[in-house]
Amino acid sequence: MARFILRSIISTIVTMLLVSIALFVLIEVGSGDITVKILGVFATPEQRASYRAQLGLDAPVWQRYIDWLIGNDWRAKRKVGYPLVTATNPQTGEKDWYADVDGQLTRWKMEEGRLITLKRQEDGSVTSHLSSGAWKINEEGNEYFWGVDTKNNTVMWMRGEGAEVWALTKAGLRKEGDGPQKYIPLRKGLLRGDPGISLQYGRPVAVTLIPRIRNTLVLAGVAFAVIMPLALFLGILAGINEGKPLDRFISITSLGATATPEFVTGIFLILIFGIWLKWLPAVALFTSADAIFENPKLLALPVLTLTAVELGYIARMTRASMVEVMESDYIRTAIIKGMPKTRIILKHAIRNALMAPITIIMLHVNWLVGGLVVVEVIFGYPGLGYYIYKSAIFGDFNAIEAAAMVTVAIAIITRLLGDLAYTLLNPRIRYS
Amino acid sequence: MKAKTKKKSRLQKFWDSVSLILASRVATVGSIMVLFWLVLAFISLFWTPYDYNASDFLQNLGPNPQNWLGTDHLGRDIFSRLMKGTQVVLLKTRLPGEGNIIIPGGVAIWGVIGSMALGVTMGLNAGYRGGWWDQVIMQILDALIAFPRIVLYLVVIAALGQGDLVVILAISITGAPGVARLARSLAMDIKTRDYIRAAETRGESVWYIMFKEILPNASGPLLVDGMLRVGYAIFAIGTLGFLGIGLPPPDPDWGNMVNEARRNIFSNQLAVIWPALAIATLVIGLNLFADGLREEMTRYQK
Amino acid sequence: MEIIKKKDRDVAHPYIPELQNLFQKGKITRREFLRNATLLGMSAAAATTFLAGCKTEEPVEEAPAEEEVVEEAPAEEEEVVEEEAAPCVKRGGTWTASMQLQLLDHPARLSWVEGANIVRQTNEYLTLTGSDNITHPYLLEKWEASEDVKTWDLYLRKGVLFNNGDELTADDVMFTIGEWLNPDVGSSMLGLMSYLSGMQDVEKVDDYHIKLHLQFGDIAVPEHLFHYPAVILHRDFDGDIIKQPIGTGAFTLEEYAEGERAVFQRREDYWQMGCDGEPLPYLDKLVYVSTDKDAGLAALQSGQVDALYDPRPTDFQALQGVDGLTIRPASTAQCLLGRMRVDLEPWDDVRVRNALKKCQDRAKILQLAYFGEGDLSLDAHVAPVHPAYCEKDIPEYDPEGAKALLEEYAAEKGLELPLKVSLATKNDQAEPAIAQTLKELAEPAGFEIELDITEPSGYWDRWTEVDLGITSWTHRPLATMVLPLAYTEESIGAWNETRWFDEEFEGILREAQGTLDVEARRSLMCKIEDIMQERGPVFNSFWKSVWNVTASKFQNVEAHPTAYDLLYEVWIDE
Amino acid sequence: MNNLKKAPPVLILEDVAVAYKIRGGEIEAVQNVSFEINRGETHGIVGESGCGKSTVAWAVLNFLGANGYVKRGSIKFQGQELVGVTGEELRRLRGDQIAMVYQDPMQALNPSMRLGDQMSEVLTVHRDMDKKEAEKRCIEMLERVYMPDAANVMNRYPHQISGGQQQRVVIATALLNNPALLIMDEPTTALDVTVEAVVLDLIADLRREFDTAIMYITHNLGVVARVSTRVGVMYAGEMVERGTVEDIYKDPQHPYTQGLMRCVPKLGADKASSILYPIRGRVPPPNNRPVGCVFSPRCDYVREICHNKRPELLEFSSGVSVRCHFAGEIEADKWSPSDDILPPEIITDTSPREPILKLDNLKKYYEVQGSSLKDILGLGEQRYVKAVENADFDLPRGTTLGVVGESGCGKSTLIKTIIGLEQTTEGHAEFMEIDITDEISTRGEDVIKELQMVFQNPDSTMNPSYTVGQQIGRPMKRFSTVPKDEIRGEVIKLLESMRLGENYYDRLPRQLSGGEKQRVGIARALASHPNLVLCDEPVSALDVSVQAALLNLLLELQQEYDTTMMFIAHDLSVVRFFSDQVAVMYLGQIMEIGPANAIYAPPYHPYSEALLSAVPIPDPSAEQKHIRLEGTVPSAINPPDGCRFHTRCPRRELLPDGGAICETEMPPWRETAEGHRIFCHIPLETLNTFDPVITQKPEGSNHVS
Repeated sequence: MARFILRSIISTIVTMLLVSIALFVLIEVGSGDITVKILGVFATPEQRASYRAQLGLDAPVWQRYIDWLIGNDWRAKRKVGYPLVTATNPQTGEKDWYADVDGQLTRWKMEEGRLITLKRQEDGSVTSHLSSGAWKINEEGNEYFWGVDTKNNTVMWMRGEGAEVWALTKAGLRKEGDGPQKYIPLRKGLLRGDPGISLQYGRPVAVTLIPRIRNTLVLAGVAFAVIMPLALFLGILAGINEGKPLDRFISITSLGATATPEFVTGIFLILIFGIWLKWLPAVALFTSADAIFENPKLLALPVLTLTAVELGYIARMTRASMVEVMESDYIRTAIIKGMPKTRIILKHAIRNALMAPITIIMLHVNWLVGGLVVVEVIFGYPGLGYYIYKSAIFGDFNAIEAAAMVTVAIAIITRLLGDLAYTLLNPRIRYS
Repeated sequence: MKAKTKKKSRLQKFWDSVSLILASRVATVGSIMVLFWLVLAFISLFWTPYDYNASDFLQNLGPNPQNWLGTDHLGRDIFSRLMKGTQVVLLKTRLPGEGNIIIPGGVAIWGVIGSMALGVTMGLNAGYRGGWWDQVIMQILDALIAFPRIVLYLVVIAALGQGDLVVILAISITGAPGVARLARSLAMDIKTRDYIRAAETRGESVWYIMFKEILPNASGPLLVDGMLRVGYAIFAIGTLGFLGIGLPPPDPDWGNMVNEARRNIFSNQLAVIWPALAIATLVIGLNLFADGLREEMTRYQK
Repeated sequence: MEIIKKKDRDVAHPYIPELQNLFQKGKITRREFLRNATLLGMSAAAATTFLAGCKTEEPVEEAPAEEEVVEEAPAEEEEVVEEEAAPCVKRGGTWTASMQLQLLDHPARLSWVEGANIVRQTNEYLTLTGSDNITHPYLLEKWEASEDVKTWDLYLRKGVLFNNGDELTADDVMFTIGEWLNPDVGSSMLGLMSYLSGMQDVEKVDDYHIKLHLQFGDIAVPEHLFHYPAVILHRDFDGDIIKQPIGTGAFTLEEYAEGERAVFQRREDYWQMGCDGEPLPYLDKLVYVSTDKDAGLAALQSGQVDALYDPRPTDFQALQGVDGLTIRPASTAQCLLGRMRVDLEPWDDVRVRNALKKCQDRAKILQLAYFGEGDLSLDAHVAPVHPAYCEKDIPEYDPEGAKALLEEYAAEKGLELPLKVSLATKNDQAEPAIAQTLKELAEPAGFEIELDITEPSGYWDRWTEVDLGITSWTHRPLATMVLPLAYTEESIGAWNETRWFDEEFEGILREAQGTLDVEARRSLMCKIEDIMQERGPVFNSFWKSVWNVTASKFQNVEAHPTAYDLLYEVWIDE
Repeated sequence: MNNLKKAPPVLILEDVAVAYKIRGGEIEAVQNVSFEINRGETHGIVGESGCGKSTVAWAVLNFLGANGYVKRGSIKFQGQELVGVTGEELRRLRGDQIAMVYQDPMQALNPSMRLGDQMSEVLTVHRDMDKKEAEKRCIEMLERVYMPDAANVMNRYPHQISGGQQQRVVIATALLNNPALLIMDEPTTALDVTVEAVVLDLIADLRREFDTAIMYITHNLGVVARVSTRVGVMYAGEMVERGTVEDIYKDPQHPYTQGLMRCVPKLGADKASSILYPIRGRVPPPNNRPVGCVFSPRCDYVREICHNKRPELLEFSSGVSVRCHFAGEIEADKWSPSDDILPPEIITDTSPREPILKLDNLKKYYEVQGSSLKDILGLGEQRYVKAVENADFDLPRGTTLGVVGESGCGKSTLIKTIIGLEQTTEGHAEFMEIDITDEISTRGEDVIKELQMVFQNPDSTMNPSYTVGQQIGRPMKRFSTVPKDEIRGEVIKLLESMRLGENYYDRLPRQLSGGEKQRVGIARALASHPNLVLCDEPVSALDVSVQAALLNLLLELQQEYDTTMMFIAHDLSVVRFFSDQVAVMYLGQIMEIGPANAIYAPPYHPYSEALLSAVPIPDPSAEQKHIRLEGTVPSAINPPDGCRFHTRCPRRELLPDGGAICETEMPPWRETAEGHRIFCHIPLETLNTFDPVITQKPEGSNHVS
């Protein structure tokens, strides 16, 4: 069994790695020019090119992948020559990057052709000094300087050759002189807990993502807790009554519910229970961050929608498995041994019949997450699915990548759990 | 004489399959539901009651002798739109580029064909060759399966934009792992059969064995699976349409019809119900058809 | 003229008497008078008073010119000053709304109205353009403009307190204007107030008086002061309003999370008084929840929220007739403009353009695309809400006339009808419906329109390039602000999507831009509208309305053309 | 037989008919079955597949599925009528009074329950015994079925014990409540012959010990002969003959029984000295049985009446009853084969010919994946399954080499390696002077087409998707041995030589019977006219009557094409009959090789001896030495050092120190005679002293010789 688990874990890691590559390549390479989305359609090609450089999008794909995965401060450090560290900005609460120049957190900026050193004091305030003698000389004899700018990039300035760059402000693009020639937007990388900055919101993805993951886990968890036992119970009930009216009823109802798209189910649940009858909140309105805990009724309709769609599939699967088990030789043995029917079902059949569905249910968490996207959109539920949807529509790749990696991680972890459950249920694997 | 017997056997084959379907009540019901939509789709190629995009009527009418299913919020005939919507799903795919090139076979169909082609190739290689092939392919499949479907759809569409081909691609990619797993398990089963040994001892090439010896015998379960997959694909197209990232206009898209109609759900619930019903019946029909066929096939094989 | 109090008359803009004259002669409407008078610095109260004094709608009637009338001013008969219509109010309660919330930091950098609706609750503007499209002084007591409209005196209201206890003084305003004009802040005010070259043009006269020295005259200064990023900030503001929600507004910010929600509490020491003599606001709490429109719609229907920000036409339709909701429409100058590339065939031929214009059954298009919620339009980019709009007959649907034109064109070119054209637009709110309806309507005229509907981003990639398209244009207060953007030679390559320009047109336009006299400008607009209808490159069926949908229990709610939430006087009557 | 009627029979079946409802009617699967079983008696029921044997068993237990029912007749168990008993009453009988053991123990045991729980519930449910005591009883019972380490087995799961042990668990479970009737449905069919022998011994012991009535169902005439006292022969749903084992085997009355006896090769018979006579035609399916005598279409004595009238059961004084119109009139000795089943003349050419295949210390090891962390990371020591070790022999052209051994002995791997499906690990192999140690993909077509194979399972030997013609034509097309336009003609010629007509050309495999499929398989193998045909158990899945025909056909074709053959089978009689040379394999190692007659007679390798003594012989009059192997076959991953057989060798004691040398040193090859070698430490002189395993009672001779 240890071997099996070990294999699963190794496979999980490889899978995650593959997924991350696929995701990265697909989104960052497949999607067109993200700057169109960010800068709007009126931006000029020069503006876009300048902004692409600032986002670090002009680096080769593999480089960007590595940056994304494990960060690039270690790479930028070699350029700057000092360790790069982060310090919390007291105003925004977010992390800013500094070069650690002999214990002094330092950044630089260029103003009117002069390099200015900004030193961060203990209290978070900054003192600025004119920097001199920092310039280095390259082969062509040009003076250059690698440093950390005030926008968390490692940049290279050329003396006397301030590039014209287009800076994005909330009100649009602004042309600035004294710009750097090269940019390395600093990040710690996904593996070190930094999925980057949301291109849509401009805030670190992690900040927005975490409460969303929590909300989604609550919704999915509740849905799962409702669906699992119910579906297994109904499936077994149908399975042992194969061909009887009860079986027909359960099978047809569950097929119907499964085949009705969740968006339709959701809409009508909202209409009937939320708007006409006003029994339950129509949408998951988060009037406070902990609204689902303060008012658990908010979960009722989303969970009901998910249940309607997901229940049938698992119930059908369980039914099929139960029917198969009931026809198996060992059940025949049990009957021939004169075992009472309830004993046959409870002791002999259920365990075997549950093996297949449990693995499938765990694989099915994928579907649940898929269903969550739609359900969250319909109910305005601020969860992971909605976040992915929004990010995908915008093309906010840092956000999609992080969120998709989370869903994949959830899927893979649940699959691992499913594997474990299967091993526990199935002695053939447990004892080999 | 020779030709005649062959012809007869083909006709025979056809009747065999028809009787196979008719033998199962479930399959019969399913095939009727699917046929209903297929027929509607074919009719819509030549005729719809009204122009599907023309706002010829009052808005949000209920069913009436003129508009059998009523009209939508733009005063368009819902039945015509439903009929037309069948086409993109089942009968035609619009290629991008100039001149509105249309190829036969709906988006759902091509999507499933895509996932079949991809999945079968991967599955046969993994299942038949085993060893490293198997490990590598299964690892890739694991990675693909780990993606929640809609997330993958969203990612693909976010990356490539909207369009029939993108939806086909998304369906193909998401469907491939399932097909591959099935094809793999079938190949692993079939490859133990002696006729595979026989082919190997004839020194047949790996591709011959996979596609000529294994595939024809795996085609039954694969076809049934494909049928179910068409159902999933229709479902997925509906979902994408609902999210506003499905098949592009001008052809109506059932999911999008639901999405548009839901804002008017107060004045017109039926406008939501009709396309929803279309999706549901087609999916159920395909499900029943596949279920029945599978049951009959196993009975037949026994 | 006598009706204006002496003091007022002294400071009033010289054009104001002329305006009064025009109004009395019936040359301008009451609304136009109010708009222009207040625009020139006449206080709203005084303007209203004047109107109340006039009483008569009809021109030439003897104007009652007694001073008493002025004293009686607060005119109950007219609903102009609405707050006085309410007898008195109940206090308390929470107002919950659905509105998307994005990242918010420096108010001067705001680029979206939703953010402004948040900031608006804690911070206030110097002026206020009401839902009647009339701009009043607000944090200002009054303003005065010089004759050449190049010098503006802004007099601050006294005794207005920030929610941190500081009094509002000219320092705060100076700081705020400094932020607008600081290129590092990146405020859109910078471009808007291009008549100010820098802080050297802003003069603090005393603690309650600021003088603006414009580089060139502009009549729109008061409106600019109500541009949504123009909230007045505290002089110590550091750049993030969420961290430092200090303002003079009626509410204080309790929580803000982008993409999630915003929560406000009532402020106790607000400077404006309610009808009961206590400080405003009447409401205890405001909650904005960030949802998408569809979820917001359902929430509104089920009573989970009380209002929905900027409802779409379909939302409007769904919300019609829902118990417990009140819908208040407002006219705008927003439109979905059909535009034809005059440098490409067949649109280079005016007959084809006019044929397509004739194919509009404007009422039907408005009905199908916008449920009849809007004002019918001429084929000119001048809206009835624009002050100098020249009223003309709305052209009829005329497929025969269009066909005749097309046949003539086809015969000349040796073409077969129907004429195949491709109409591009985005899959947005009403564009597809317009396109589809137009396609149907144009068929009898001999057009075969093929629709090319893409996602908005796709359309914006090529909006200036497609030969026939429908583009959405936003609301601009004056026609003279929008016309130079898209219908002049120099704007080709920028926003002139049709490549159309016309010497005569441009001449008149330039003249209009320099004409302050509304009546004079109107006559110019008549010509402009005629030229555009006769040979212009655009067609337009309607000007969109916007709606304010709020639970009926809320009183004093106003529909604002730009969907501003003005909530300090709203109260709940269950 | 002592016909003392001391007690009434435990089970009496009278004229039972079982029918299954199907769409549009019903099928009588079993008709007119009558027999009785006494306490302490094992009643065999024998017959080919599809004859309704199992249905009878299920009918007794009233477990006929949703659509089956006993249509006529009565089933009395200990005087109680069972037909119509349902519900609780039936449940109390099952597992308590009547127990059943069936074919595949792995399927019959619940994979996710501990064996102890599966056993003890029989006691706790039926006997209300408390759990502890029940388990004690179970352990006792396991010990009685000679289960090693019984207490431990209770805590195990089915997959953790071997097939033979599983079957012991099933048998022990069945015996727990000391049932009056034990039904055994092919309980040893899935087991290897040495294991089967042990289980059969066990059954015999238990019958004596428990005095149970046993209903024993099998298709194997040898097994019936070994375990039964009385036997009933079933054919097409009817019991056609019934009597004591001695009577039936010595003097079969029914033409079908007679035919069956003639189909089975006797152990010790070879192709030169004996002939197999198949029964022509095939068993009719239940829905298409003849009106009259069910055997009439295949009977050599058929007369008019047989087609029209169903024969009555005739009872003879000996106690034998026969369902034939002419029972007693037919003398088996006087039978002469009709032309259509006449086997070929066997010309045994004894002149030595040049070897076509030479193996020189051929080895085939498979790499196995270990289970430790190291192994997963690929750091562990590589381990191997040593599937074939030092195969070393020459095969002369035109002869047949039979390879026998139990499952897992490496016989299939050996031929796979020869044909190139597996790469040779070590050693040398030459075929027609061409090296064939490589895989098939690297071989030239000229070698490939000379080496062809016939497979075991008729159901999987043909690709279900292609017609007979396409499948036989494929090798011709692939090797271009026949021009394209002549392929059809050539295929038809081959079909005809397979005794299949042209009309088979367009048939699909599912339209063929098992025997026909095997013929097509053979035709396909022969299509490229190979020099060497490797036959992997080509007849073991077939019913005996079909098997005989197929063996005859193979012999005929071998002569016609001068083909060399390797013939793998687990059935020692078939191998003996068919082969010129025989190799006996155990755990990858050839233990003994030589001319067929030499293998089947002393001197034996101890393993060969054990195998021979385990084989059930369809001849009650034969006497067989009783040698049983202990334990199970060791794992091929870690085979015993020295002689691989030493862990189980019953003859080790013959060596000094109890055979200590066997554990450490590889035995030498001992050559006894021309081409007969034995791989054993025991000196030839000692081996020569062994008695023959099988001795015939003088009067018990072959019916035909």
